Amino acid sequence: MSLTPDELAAVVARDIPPNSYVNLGIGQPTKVADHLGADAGIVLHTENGMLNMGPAATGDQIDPDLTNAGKVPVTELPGASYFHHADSFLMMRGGHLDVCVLGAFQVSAAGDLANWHTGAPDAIPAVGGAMDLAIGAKQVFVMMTLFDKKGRPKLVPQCTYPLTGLRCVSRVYTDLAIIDVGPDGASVRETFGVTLDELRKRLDVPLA
Amino acid sequence: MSLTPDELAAVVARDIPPNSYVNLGIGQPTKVADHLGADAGIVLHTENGMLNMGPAATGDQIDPDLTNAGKVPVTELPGASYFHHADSFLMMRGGHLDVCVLGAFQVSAAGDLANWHTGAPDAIPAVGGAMDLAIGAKQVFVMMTLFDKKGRPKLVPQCTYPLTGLRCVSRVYTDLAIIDVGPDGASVRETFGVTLDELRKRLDVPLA
Amino acid sequence: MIAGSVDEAVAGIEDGSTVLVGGFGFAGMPFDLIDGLIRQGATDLTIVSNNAGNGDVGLAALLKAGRVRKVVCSFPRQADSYVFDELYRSGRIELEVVPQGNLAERMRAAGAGIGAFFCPTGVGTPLAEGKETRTIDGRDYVLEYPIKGDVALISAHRADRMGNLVYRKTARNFGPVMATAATRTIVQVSEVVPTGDLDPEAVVTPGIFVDRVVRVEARNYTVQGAR
Amino acid sequence: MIAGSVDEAVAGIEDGSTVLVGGFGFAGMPFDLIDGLIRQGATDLTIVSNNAGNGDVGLAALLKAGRVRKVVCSFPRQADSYVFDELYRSGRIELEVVPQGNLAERMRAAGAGIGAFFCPTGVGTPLAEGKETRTIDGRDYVLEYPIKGDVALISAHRADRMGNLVYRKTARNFGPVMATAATRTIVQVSEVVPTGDLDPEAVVTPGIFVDRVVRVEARNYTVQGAR
Repeated sequence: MSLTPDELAAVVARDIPPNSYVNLGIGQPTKVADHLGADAGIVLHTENGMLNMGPAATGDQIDPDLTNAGKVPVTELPGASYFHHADSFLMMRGGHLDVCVLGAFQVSAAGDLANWHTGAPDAIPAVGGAMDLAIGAKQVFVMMTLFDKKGRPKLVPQCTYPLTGLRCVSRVYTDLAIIDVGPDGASVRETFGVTLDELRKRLDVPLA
Repeated sequence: MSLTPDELAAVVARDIPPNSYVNLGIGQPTKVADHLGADAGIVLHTENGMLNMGPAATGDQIDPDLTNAGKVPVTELPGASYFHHADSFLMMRGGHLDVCVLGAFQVSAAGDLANWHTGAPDAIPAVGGAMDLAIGAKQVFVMMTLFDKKGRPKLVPQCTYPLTGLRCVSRVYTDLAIIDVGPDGASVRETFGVTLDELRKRLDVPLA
Repeated sequence: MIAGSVDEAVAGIEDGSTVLVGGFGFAGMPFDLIDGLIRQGATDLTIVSNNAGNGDVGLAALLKAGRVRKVVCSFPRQADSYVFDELYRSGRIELEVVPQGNLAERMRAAGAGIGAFFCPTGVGTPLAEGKETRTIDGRDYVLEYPIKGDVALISAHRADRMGNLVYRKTARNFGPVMATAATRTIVQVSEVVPTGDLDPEAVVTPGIFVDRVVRVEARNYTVQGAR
Repeated sequence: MIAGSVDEAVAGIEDGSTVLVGGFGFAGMPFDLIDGLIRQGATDLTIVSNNAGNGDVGLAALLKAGRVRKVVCSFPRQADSYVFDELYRSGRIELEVVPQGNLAERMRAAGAGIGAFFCPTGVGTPLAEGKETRTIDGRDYVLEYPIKGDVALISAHRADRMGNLVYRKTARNFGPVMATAATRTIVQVSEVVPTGDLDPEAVVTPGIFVDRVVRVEARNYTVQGAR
């Protein structure tokens, strides 16, 4: 069976080593936090200036001065720290984070990422921290469905949407398979409810 | 009468506007602090990471974790702040200080500064913060004797010692005269126990 | 240093200024100073901020008042950025989209006297088009230039009378960087304390970067994400 | 994160490493870690530090033990830098003199992923000879490259068990910058407190930059300037 978004988040969480410093992108990657073991010592970074971010705030916990990068109110865990934007992006761009988990429109077999712009001519461009996150961790994981709503593959030989970063993704987690990408091309690690041969037929990318 | 070093320090202090942020270089410029009015609101910066540095520490005040750039123990005034070296030099190099007061071997009429190296072939080079200070304030004042021990002028058409900075000095305070320097050449503001004509005879630099 | 009112704090901002505006969404947004700027009347402004306004308040109100020629930001498009969206789609405002980290680092560079820097973000993307690139030690970089402000409007938590500042939680965001990058830095705070009351080890923005401080009443702004 | 001893903290430093060593004179100098490094035995080191040792302790002892191939610093020559002076004059050590601000900014660049930067310090001086220069907006700059460490040895005041650090007065100096610039950052502190005891607003070096922490006894080092 293919994975539900929650099951997929659990699989990503399973693969994050204990004591890692991790940034979870806006949207589906945020769900990964719900599956991280409390004892794993994983520290969440939010690029608006905080380490050891806690879960979403509820009720009286809501503090307008304490939000995540999606502007959702969050909480603070013991051992947290606050810092300004240049220091926060220094952490990313300087390669200090262990893992970033991002969403994507497309990922190429070489690890190129397209996740900030659909290329639609009337769209208002907005990049936020996407390009910094793309190059901002020792490992960049992408979480996405393997096919879009029209059934087109999102793992592609070459991205056709505008790029967010070149050769920056190390692994793609999808509802149907976990696939390593990079200089050696795409290599399937695990499949869910589908065979490798079926994947090969549906993707334009050679799969090892 | 020519000025004593203490009188010269008092003259420099007189010319620092109230509420300025000021860095006083190692050596003779340090004396300027003794002549700053307590009410003038002048804030001293030390490049090893502090604003609102107080006077030298004595007796029980001495704390090995609190020194100035000359590694002399100092004190902290109310409203002080501490910061790391990159932030401290950001203040200088970003032009946030109002005044730096430095010593010099030579200053050119155009405002070039030589104060870090005599050019002696056996000298061990050591620059410290000199080059950052030279370009690190809205106004750079130099304090020096106008002639060296051998009677040679230290205000020169061109520096012969290795440079610390190009066109960075705005004014030279000496025992015999206060002289503006810069793109328009040297211009005497005030003399002490010497006439302008006498200065013209002893210097190789045209004086306005 | 301590202004008696918001209007006094923002006095003298000139038409055509580049104004750095703190805040990430609503957290750290200097609402009172922006309202003061609207009353003050300066126009033809270039605004540098992470976003381009939400709802009808803060930056959105300044945009709506027609004072802004250009916005430099990382993320203009949001669920409630309808004021910006309409100005942009009708061609009445210019937009420069800058990756968030570049926005922060370019302002830091302005504050630090750096002339330009080779940056890893954006290499090979449309936002690097036409920019100088260089390979250094096997990695590709794009050359980015400083963003300097004539004025910064920021919000902090507490100030002392010398302008030393501390912030609160993630409302810190761009404030400390913008304070270094502007010719004149104007700060709204919830509290002004006597000089000496802030811990010198915990000052985030030293007063050297601050020109005017004004105390404002705490405002119960809506948390965007909670809607 | 928390090492049981200095020897455990410095274990594994390899011959030929570039080691960033905190401190400005004696303030912030990680004496215990340096002594540990001498015992540990790594040699052929490049040391990056503001000075090149004073008297017979700290960096001077490491130099005297013959472990250092090259020193990168801003100010090697001091009244009591006789160990360095003799090594240098007898040609047994290399020296790269770097303006103090460049030393800090080049390490920050390493920490921040910046490939190189155009810097105003040193233009037209012997320390810029042979370096690329460029005029940007009418001002001249020199291109400077990052200084990255394999290891940083620094001293802080307090750490929590996650490696968050606070410093004390001007002993902060290069510590926070070096912590960002090294692959492995090793810190000696006077006190380890439970996680949650440091004010999140006042943490200077977040634990993400710290690899090992060891508590050491306070040492009554001589204040240089007081001699």
